[in-house]
Amino acid sequence: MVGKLKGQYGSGIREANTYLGQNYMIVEPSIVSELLRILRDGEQFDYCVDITAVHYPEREKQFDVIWILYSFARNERIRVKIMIADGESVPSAVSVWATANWLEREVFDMFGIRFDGHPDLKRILLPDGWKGHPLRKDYGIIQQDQEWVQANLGIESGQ
Amino acid sequence: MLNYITSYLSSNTTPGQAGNVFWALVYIMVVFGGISVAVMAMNWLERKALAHFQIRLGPMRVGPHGLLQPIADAIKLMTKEDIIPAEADKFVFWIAPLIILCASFAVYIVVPFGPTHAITDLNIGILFMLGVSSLSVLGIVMAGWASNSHYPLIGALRSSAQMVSYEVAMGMAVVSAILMTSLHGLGPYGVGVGSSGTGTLSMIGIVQAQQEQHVWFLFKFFPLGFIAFGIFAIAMVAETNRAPFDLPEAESELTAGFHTEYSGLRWSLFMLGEYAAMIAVSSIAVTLWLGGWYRPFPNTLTGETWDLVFSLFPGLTFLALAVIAFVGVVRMPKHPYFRVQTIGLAGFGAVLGLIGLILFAPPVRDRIQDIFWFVAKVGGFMYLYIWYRATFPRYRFDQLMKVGWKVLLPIGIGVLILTAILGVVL
Amino acid sequence: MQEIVQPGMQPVATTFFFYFLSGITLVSGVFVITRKNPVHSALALILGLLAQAGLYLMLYAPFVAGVQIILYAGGIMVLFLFVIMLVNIERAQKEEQFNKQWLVGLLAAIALGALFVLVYVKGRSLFPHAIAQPIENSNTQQIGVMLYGQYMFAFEIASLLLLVAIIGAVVMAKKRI
Amino acid sequence: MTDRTLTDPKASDPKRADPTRFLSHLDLDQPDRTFLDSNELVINMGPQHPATHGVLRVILKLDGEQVLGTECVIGYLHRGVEKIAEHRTYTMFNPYVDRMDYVAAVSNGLGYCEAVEKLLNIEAPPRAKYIRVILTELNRLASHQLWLGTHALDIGAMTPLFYTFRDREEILKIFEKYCGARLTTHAFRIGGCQYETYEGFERDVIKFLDFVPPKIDEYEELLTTNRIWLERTKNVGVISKADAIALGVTGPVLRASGVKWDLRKAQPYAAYSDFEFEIPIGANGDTYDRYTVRMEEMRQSLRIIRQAVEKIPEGPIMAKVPKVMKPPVGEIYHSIEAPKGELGYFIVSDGSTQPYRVRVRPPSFVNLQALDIMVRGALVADVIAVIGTLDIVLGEVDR
Repeated sequence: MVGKLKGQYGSGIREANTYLGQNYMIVEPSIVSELLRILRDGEQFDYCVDITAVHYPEREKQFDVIWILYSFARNERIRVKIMIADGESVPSAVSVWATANWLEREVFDMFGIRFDGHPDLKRILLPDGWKGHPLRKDYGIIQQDQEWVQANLGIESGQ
Repeated sequence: MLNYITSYLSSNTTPGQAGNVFWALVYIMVVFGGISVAVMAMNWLERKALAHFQIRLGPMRVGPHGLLQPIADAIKLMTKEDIIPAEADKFVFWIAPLIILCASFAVYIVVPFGPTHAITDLNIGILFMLGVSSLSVLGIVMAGWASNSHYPLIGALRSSAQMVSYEVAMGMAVVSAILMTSLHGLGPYGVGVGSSGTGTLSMIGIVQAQQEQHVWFLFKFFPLGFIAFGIFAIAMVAETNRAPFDLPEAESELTAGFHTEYSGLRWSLFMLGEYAAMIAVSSIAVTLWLGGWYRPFPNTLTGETWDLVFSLFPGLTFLALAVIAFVGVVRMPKHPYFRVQTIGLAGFGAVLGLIGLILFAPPVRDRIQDIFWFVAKVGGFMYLYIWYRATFPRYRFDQLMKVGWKVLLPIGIGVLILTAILGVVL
Repeated sequence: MQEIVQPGMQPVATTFFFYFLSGITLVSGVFVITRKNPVHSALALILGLLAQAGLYLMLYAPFVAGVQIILYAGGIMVLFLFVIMLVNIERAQKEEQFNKQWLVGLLAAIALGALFVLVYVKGRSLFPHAIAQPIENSNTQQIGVMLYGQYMFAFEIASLLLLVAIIGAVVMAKKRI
Repeated sequence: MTDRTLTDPKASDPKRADPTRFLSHLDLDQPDRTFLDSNELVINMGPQHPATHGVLRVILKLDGEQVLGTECVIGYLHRGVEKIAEHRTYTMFNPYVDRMDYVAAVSNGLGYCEAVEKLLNIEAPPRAKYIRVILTELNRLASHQLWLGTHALDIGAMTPLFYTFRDREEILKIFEKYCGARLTTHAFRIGGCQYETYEGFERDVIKFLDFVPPKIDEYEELLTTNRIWLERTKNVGVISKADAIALGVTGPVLRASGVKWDLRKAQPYAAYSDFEFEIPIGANGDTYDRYTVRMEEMRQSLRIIRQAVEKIPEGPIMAKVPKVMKPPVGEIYHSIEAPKGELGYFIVSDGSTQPYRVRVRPPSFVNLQALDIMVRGALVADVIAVIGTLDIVLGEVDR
């Protein structure tokens, strides 16, 4: 399956192998939305398990955005990964899988990665006025958005 | 003055008919006092029975087995602060519970506890009862409106819509029962003797018609009486906003329906009204279908011996209650904390036993029998209410209306027509 | 009237009750007009109707009294209250009471008053001499017989009229269901 | 109960977020269809609401009684579990996992421990695997019982709640005897189980296995043929097979829509391959099917536990695990079948003692997304029934 895709995209797919029995692909951000559509239609990966991101501050392409897909027919799971710099936006997968709506909103909420084409991109877990994206490495664990806490809760933030 | 009082004792009509104001007042006091006590007992019974349905104990702390719980509740409600919402309409807010209470208690004027044991025997008994019970809809609508907040109003409108639509179904069932009073068709026993052929609306007349026709209307023209009774039983539950139809109160976003803003004594008036309405409506059912105050099988098991046996029942029930209380006393844990409760329970049991013995005395036995059988049958209905509440989930509002209009009403009309045809043909 | 009373139903202090009930009807009638809040006037109207039912009872017409309670107080007035409550009343209350035409009102009142006086003075001759039917227990029956006997035709038309009204209501609300 | 500021303009102050702003994707200014049509009403099933299982706020756009659209506002219970994970060692993070889906804490622990074991390339000994299966299935039963009790209560039937909680008590007693805690049990460790089973363990479980089946029949007696229960659940909150897959819904909700997929069978983990059991599926994905699927799952769990207790092997309960765990650099995704659906852990390790990134894929969070489709066009009373049937736990939704 990977061979066929490589034939189609050649340089687009940087690396595809397995680690501890789980195969994953690192892909160019430019072709990712097409690839996801092909994976869903062609390769029957009809269930998007999860969309998440990991923050590597020291790398120049700071963020890894990861799609975990699963195919009922083939009982197989695959991870598609792309690397993007801070501030870059990622094409949204809501048109491919409806479940991406909230998952992408959470990634935006926690990491600040924008998904263009998303119907309603705004914070899902944190209050709206919140500044900062907690899951970034530079966001200290005890750091609070002082301004929001004072404005809405009217107390000095405990930390 | 004295003969004015004694003169009534000889005549065998209800005090209302005999125009004897004094005895009418006495009867009113007795009936309303009895109903209030029954409501208290019902409150206790409901909480205990519901608890035992759900494998828990129910109120145990106040008095032996929670017997004093209703009194404790009453005191709590009286002492609770009585809040009137801000811009509520004072007058309407104040009068709404009164209307509901009057409507529910007015029904008892015509309830026949015995051939002479009714406050009066209105010529239009049933019509009066249905009319007055429809008045309580007014009280609910006013309560909802007076609380001046968005959701009690919706709750009130919903519950009144429900009551109005189920009143229609109830009316149909009642009409088919009244039809049976005049049509003396061959009962299942083939006994063709019928009354003078003219039906009556008066409650006592209906019960006597059942007696003359030797059949309870429940079993007359076999399936029809039963279906009519079924419709009435369902409409009855919906009329009092209980069990599967208690939607306005329990809807999750309407919180407590029309009596949300009421508190303290005013709220307890609503509860009193609701329970009184429940007892009233089930007494209509008993009068119409289950042969009012007559003992079961009045005609098949006739004869002196059976009369004697059945007349012992009141005494037996009270003695049984005494025995249960005594068993409770024995099983009460020996801890000093429980000593007061054991004494209380023992006293209660002794009183019950005493009543049981008195009821065995022959003069008392004959007089009390009618009332006992009537109350026993109504008690059966009360148990049904609690049973419904424990088992059935709640209807959604549109399903509730669908059942009311699309199921009960057509069947009601059908039963009505069939009863008429059968009555004429047979 | 006293002697032909049927034994079953002794009159109970009728004169007092008569004045009491008609008093209530009059007072509640006045209340209906004067109250600013529509719900209060609706309640006053209900009280008036119930008092009327009491009057019917005194005229040994229990069936009519029962029907009065069920139909008027129980049915129609509930609809009145429904309508009043669904239309929000704050707006209605703010509009100032337009009783500019008190002159026309006065004239109408005088005319009506004159008519009453005329009837009262003329006395019996205006009405047929039917003596009130006192037999109390057959009252319902009598109405039944008359309803289905002589006035069968009128009864059918009335029921047809009601049917049309119901269908009209259903059609109007059909869009919503 | 409801948020008065919404319906009562006087009391709303600018500081509070304007709730209708949430509804940007619901086109509020619909053309007003007919004169009779009552205007759209936006009500707020507030965070503190009897029927939302925890702090969930649903904004409902109503046309009279019918629901036009919903918007779920969540995050009230967000404790930042994933951020904490980056500052804890692997073993220290274990108890946090129980606090997410506090109703099915044991299966959370199982998922996490197995994920880390995979990372460390360690295999738990067979006896530990069997103990894990027994406890997880008991926990699934307890979670389903809690679901049934609260779900029936929302729809109005009071009695099942007491029956289910009485039986659930038995399970919690076994947990307490085994690992000291009833709800957030922290029963497993990375590499196996912490405690050997107490000496009466098998006896208790077998006694429980004989005690429960008639009780489940009792629940069924109360509800399955109850006319009003059928009326309230038949084709309410219907979700088709295609929608379910597109929305990533998993667990009983997916199986009720007809997809025969259960991770315990598809990708067996922790000794599930040794037992046979069926996967119940429903036909048309409505609330009633989800009810029957979960009831059948309870019975299947009992079957698994019975087989596990009979075939439990002897032997060590803890694999050889280094004192200080330093998993090799790399990332893995491991998921198990939690009572609510597929619970997945995506762990990235950078070779240090603390995980670089832990991503938890919560089934309730994804299932809750399906609420909008299920409830559109239904009545307000159905919203409560549907929230109940989705069996969401807010601790897991908000993490």
